Amino acid sequence: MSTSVQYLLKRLGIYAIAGWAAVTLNFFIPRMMPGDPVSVMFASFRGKLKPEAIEALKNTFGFTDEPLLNKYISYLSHLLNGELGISTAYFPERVSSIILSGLGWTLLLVGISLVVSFIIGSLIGMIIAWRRDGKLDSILPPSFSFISSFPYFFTAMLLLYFLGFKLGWFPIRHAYNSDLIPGFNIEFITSCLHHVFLPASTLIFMGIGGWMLQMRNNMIGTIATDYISFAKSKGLSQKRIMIWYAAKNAILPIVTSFGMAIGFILNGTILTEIIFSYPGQGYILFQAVQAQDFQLMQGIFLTITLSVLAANWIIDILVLILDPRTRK
Amino acid sequence: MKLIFKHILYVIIGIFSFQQCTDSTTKETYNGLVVSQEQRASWIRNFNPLTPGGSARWPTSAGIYEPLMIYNSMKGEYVPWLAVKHEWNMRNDVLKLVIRQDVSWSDGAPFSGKDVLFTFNLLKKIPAFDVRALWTYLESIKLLNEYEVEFKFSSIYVPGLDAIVGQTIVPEHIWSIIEDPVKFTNPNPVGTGPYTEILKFQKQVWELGKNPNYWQSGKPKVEKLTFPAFPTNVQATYALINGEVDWAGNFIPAIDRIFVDKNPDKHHYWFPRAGGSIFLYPNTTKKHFDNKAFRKAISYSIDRELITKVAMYDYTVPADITALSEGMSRWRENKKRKDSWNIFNREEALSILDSLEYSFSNKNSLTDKDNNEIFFEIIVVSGWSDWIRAAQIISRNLRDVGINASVRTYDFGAWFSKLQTGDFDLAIAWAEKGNTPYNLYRGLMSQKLVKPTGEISVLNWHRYGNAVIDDLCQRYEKTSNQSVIKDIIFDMQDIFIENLPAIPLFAEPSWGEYNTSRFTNFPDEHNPYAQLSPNNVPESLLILVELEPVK
Amino acid sequence: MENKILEINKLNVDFLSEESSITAVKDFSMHINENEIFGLVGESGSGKSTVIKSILRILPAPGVITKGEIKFKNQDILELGESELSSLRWSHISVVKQKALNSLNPLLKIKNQIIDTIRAHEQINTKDAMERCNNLMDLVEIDRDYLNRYPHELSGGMRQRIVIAIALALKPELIIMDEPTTALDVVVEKEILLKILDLKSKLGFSILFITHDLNLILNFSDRVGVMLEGKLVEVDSAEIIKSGGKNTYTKKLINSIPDVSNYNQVKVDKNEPELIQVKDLVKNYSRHSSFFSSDKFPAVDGVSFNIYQNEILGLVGESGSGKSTISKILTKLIDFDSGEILFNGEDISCISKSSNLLNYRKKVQMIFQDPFASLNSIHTVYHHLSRPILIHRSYNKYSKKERDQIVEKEIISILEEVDLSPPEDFLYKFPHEMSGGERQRISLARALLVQPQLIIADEPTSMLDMSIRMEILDLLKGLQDKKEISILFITHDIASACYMSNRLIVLKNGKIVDSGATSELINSPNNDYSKLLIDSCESGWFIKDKSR
Amino acid sequence: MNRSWYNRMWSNTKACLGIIIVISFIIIAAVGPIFFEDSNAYIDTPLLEPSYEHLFGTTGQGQDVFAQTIAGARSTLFIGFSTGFLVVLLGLIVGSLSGYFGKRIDNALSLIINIFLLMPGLPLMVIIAAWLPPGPFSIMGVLVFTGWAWNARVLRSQVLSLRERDYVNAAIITGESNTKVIIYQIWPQMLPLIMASFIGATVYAIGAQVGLEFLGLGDVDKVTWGNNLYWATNDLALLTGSWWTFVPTGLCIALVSFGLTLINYGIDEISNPRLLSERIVKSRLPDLFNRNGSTPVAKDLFGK
Repeated sequence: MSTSVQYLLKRLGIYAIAGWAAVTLNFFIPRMMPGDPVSVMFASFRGKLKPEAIEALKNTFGFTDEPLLNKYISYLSHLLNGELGISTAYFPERVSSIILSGLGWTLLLVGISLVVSFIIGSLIGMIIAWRRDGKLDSILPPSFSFISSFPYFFTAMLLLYFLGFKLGWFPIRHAYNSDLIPGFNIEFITSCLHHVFLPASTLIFMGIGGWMLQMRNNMIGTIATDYISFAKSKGLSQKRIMIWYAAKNAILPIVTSFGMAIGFILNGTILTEIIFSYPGQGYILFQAVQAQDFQLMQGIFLTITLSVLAANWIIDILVLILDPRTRK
Repeated sequence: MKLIFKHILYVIIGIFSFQQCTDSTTKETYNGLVVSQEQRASWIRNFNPLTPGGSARWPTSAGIYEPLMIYNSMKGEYVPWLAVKHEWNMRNDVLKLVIRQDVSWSDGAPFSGKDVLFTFNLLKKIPAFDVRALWTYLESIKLLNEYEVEFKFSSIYVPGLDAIVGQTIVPEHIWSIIEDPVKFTNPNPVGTGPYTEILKFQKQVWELGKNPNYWQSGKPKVEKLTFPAFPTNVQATYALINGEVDWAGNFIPAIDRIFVDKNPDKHHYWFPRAGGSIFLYPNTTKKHFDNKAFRKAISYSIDRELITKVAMYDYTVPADITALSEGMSRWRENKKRKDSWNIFNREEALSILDSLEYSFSNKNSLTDKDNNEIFFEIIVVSGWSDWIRAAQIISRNLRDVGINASVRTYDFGAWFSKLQTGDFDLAIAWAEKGNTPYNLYRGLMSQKLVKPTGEISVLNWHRYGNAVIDDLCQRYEKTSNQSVIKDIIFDMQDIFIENLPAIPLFAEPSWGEYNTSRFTNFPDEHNPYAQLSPNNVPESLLILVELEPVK
Repeated sequence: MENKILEINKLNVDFLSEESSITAVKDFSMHINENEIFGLVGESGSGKSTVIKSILRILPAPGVITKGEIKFKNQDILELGESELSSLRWSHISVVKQKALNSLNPLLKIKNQIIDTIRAHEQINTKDAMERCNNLMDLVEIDRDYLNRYPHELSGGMRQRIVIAIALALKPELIIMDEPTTALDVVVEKEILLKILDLKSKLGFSILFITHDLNLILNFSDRVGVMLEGKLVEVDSAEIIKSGGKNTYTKKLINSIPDVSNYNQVKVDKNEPELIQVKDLVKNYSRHSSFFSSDKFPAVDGVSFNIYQNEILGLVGESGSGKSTISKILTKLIDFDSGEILFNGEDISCISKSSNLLNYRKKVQMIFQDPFASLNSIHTVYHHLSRPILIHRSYNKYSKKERDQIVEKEIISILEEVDLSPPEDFLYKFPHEMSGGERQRISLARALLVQPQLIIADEPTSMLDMSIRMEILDLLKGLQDKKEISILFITHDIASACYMSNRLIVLKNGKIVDSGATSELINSPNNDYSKLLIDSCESGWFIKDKSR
Repeated sequence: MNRSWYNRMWSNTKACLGIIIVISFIIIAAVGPIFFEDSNAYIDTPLLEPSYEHLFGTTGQGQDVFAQTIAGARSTLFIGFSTGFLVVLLGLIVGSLSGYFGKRIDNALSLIINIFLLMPGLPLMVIIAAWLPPGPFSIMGVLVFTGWAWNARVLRSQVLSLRERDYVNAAIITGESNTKVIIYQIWPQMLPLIMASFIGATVYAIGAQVGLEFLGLGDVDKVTWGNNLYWATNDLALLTGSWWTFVPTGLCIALVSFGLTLINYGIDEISNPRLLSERIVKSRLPDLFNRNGSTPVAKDLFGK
């Protein structure tokens, strides 16, 4: 396994550099924004906060005007020992605790929607590829792509409107019933699933089309290969050829692109959390940007990037397991 | 204490419910009076009333803790609270406060002047807490006896009274042993206010129970307050419409159609105009705007009726010529004036422009003496859609008089820094608030506050300075005699109307909605004992103690 | 009369297009007897593989069988339904394909792929199935633990044996072999063929054998059929066909087999000035047997040789011997790890700056193996041939119109030199409108236009049909004499190498095993590998006892 | 060769439908705004039902929704197509360089591509959009900055495979300069893929741009589809039951993206040989055709 470990380390190297690039970009961009959190805060007091108090506020939040570079270095050193600083919007709350409150829910939402849309999408893709050019193949791909061409928040709002309000089948806010105490009991879990259903289904709606298409095209490509015609000439049953020979090979490249898909799903998640007021990272990030709360913004951006990188690394391992050709 | 940032959160996402709002099963049933004031994705446990940045939960500074006195903007007078009476000495440089007796902290400990002394000295020790910058004009504070406190001023500054009596008092026996009060989140608060007991605190909802040892016997009548987390203005609006919220301070467009019609006899709102006005600031350092006649021409050409109807959903009225709203009408000197630039009069605007030798080019756009066209940019905060619409109407009005004005929106940080550094032509923004117009007029015209363009100036962004105003301010700060104060204000008012340093557009309303199906005795236009909006801290404390459950 | 296993009469197969259709196989009739090897030979595109695929009806769209019948043990396959057809497949007729790696599912272990095949036709529990697998592995002499390995972990020869084992799994009466050994080098090829004969004698199945290697088929099969444009022109015993058969096309086909005897006698005297001196050249490749494991292996391992002016040097070697790597190094497409190459005495490794690289390009040109890939399908002949002129010669003193005329005149003269007449209507043709031979002439013209001193010909004729192969070789030889260029002729077919080159070098696994003037090397090869190479294109090299 | 490609494109129902939809929107965007001189004008009472006079009714502020949708089309499509073009151009250049030159350049460039691919798009967009002055060009800049990597990856793999072809090596040996080889030899062979990437990038650009403007990060003063939705939601459109203020705009966005995706389907079906041949057999022999079964036998096909 040594060479595959070598490969994983190499991939880890790439992710480390990508992580560093994201952190640096995310440190400098907000700093270049005109204005600063204290003036934002001052504006919100409208006269109750005397100008003279601004200086005092500035150094409580650590906005000394030392040069940007050593602020960057001190930021990196804090980062390395897991110190994400204190948020200004939620002063004096530590950024890490705010993030932890939201991270769980975002990962839940992303996880469910990614896995479910992947499974359903691949299954449908396999079937319509096997019966390519049939009825299914002319109906499903266009209809799914029509659904996913709606602007993202549009479908979310319509779902919320019809299923949430009009029919009242699903709750339209929060992650669980507010008079429940979070804990690993059946009641809490069902309430969570009940709450996550609408946001997750919007993400799934948007995602299925993509997976289905990818699987369909891969399958059509695989069906034209030699080992499929060889399998056919061996007299194997259609089902066996479809699943064990064609689908198994077609699914492989999709798993490798699974990592990329996480990036796209995250875009959707942020919008979903805003619309459904789901207490994930998305909405907190948006508030942080509006309040120019640098520490919180950087913290959230970092956790999102790190979780994407970690997911990609896990998928690299998954690929190693699935594809014997990559193993020594 | 923290006025919610209505405009920013209001921008997020519209939510919807159908006309006849079915009693959907998703209605959360909360017990206790549900208040929607803060808009956060999830609650953070912080009850430190002195936190700089005001990120403590509402109603910490006027509900769990209490100030010395509360200024009632409706009645225009101080309501004695923890302090019963205040007296100035002859030279107005020493202030004596008599502290209320038989008041105790929620843990039973007695409340006395010692706590007041401790709180003000804490402000002196930690400048970050002194948000009203008292210690710039205070010299010292001492106890005459257990229930009398004396403040010695380093310079005579009568307006300092607002800041002093508005200070929230914290318990000495608890706070003296906290080594870093700035970062102290005060999870289990001990206060003198009507509600001090934290019954339940989760990410999505928290509850605040009655103070067992509250000094006003028989009050408050409501058992407990409940705060579900509404991250977006939209979610809060929906809950309000769905009858899940009893008292809120949200901005809701077309409120009659969305909110009131749902349940006319229970859903009410009241948007009193007690504050100042929203202004169109011309940068007086720039060509054309340095001439007050030109400023008046611009003011004449603005259709304030259309702005209030379209941009502000008829929630407010065009600004008065004194820029004071009805809540401050007692400071308006109503006398015959030759200026009437707050009335929409395009002909008058055009005649003024003619008299200033502006002429019209072929494309009927205005050209100045050396006939190059006039281009202005109106900057406004992106996301604050009511102000953006106002700016769009103004730009259309200016185009009708030949001035080419385009609307540019900027993110709040960028907008505010352009405003403070004077890097703008026209800008829509608020004005300095205060119990008397002194703050408003000083902020608009004080010569001392004028800073060169490029340098951050916290007030007087339009850089208009008038020396007369400064000596008026000097005299105002020295006197506590009400009639003298009134004359000074009227003089300032005349200078403002004559010079029009900034163009008032419409009065700024305060948003307040309530639902009387479970609780009653909210203030409204027939019983205006205080401003309804929970956002108006500390005045909201007056309401907290008056509310009662429906029998 | 031996009884017939398979009888095809009047088989017609068409390929449909939107409106019309092209007949690929016309009235094809033949039969295969029990325990007989029937060879089918014909040029590419003559319909051989279409017939094969039609037998098992695995011909992909748009192929349609329009007429005739295929009787297998008096059961007409064309009438069978899907289920009967799939039960017939493999239990009675199985197939062995050329590129064995692609026939195996890369993600399934060898063991599962065999059990799959058995389970498709018989109910069998895993223990017996494993038993059957082990027997099959012993049959084709492969170590049993390869059963748990994946296809990519096996060598070419091993994979071919596995495919044969799978073909034998259900003891079919007929095995169809479509170019089974073309991709293998001659040594392994011989072992596989002997193994097939041995299995045939043991299990008594008959074989339908296809290959474009005439020599091999004439020796291996009992009866041979010759196909031309979808029609079976002649069927007879191997000996009759070998002697030229009755049909004129068969005669033309037979004597187009180059044999080693008429080799190029012209010797080259050593004192001609060397054009290129190569001193112990080394080039390592990192073989990616699996996704990322990079174990280095030498493609070219210490090769030294010289090329003299006005000489044809033959470089002979099997696929994977490093001959095309050498061609890529000489044309500076890739750089080499160590060693030294001098061109007219000047070291080429320091030529990198664009100016003197262009000069070097002027002197060394190359023609490629696959005529279809060497010309870009988007551009016309005019574009392909005008580029070398415009790059290497400056016409700035002429106006644009004059320049075009000169270029056109130049192109027409070169087209005549490569016998493409009338040259005018070739000017604006697209590559897909020309045959393989014509395309190879165009790329030769492209090389000549630069007036190089050395042309590297990398397998110029191996993809061409037998009949036009000789024409191209003669054209190349003629031009070499006329223009006094030296040619490095790279090929795996020793016969054409002997025919062309004055001197020969034999390459095996990156090392030179033998070299010398063609005449000396043919008569007395001093290395048994080169001896085997020479024998392999002799007519009788494949001694087999047909009677067994 | 490409003439047949063209009429095959038309014969393919999906592609043809897609082209019609996209072309009609482009015409509307180009010609439409001429009829409505100022779509921002306040012409009627707010929140009017769709009527003959106002096809799509009026917005919360009394502006004509139909005029705004038409005017919005022009800027949204302009930004969408130009961003799509820039994204593919940048992707093509980086992809070609790293695919063609290989070794060190390839490693460096693909590392950069990987970094951009791994970075989550929207958070970065939100931060950058808040930093740049609002306006169409900053949105374009943001979308190009965060969107080019995906195409670069796809195009790089295609260039890598074409790089090995003989005619590319032949061109190099005849002395062609690298840039000429890339432009004359490699890019013409990649036209269908470049076309498909351009369409995919445009769909991405339209979707992302509308998303950003919807969050209020665009220039709210300009009339674009994203801003129309932003204003509609600000007036709590559905809360007031006025669906017409945002359903038509949403539908337009969906139709344009759907049209573009259909064209991509068309390209795919035309350039995939296997599908073509199967379709021929299916059309000629509908009852005998068995997609995954054995070769059809049609004895009396031509009455031979």
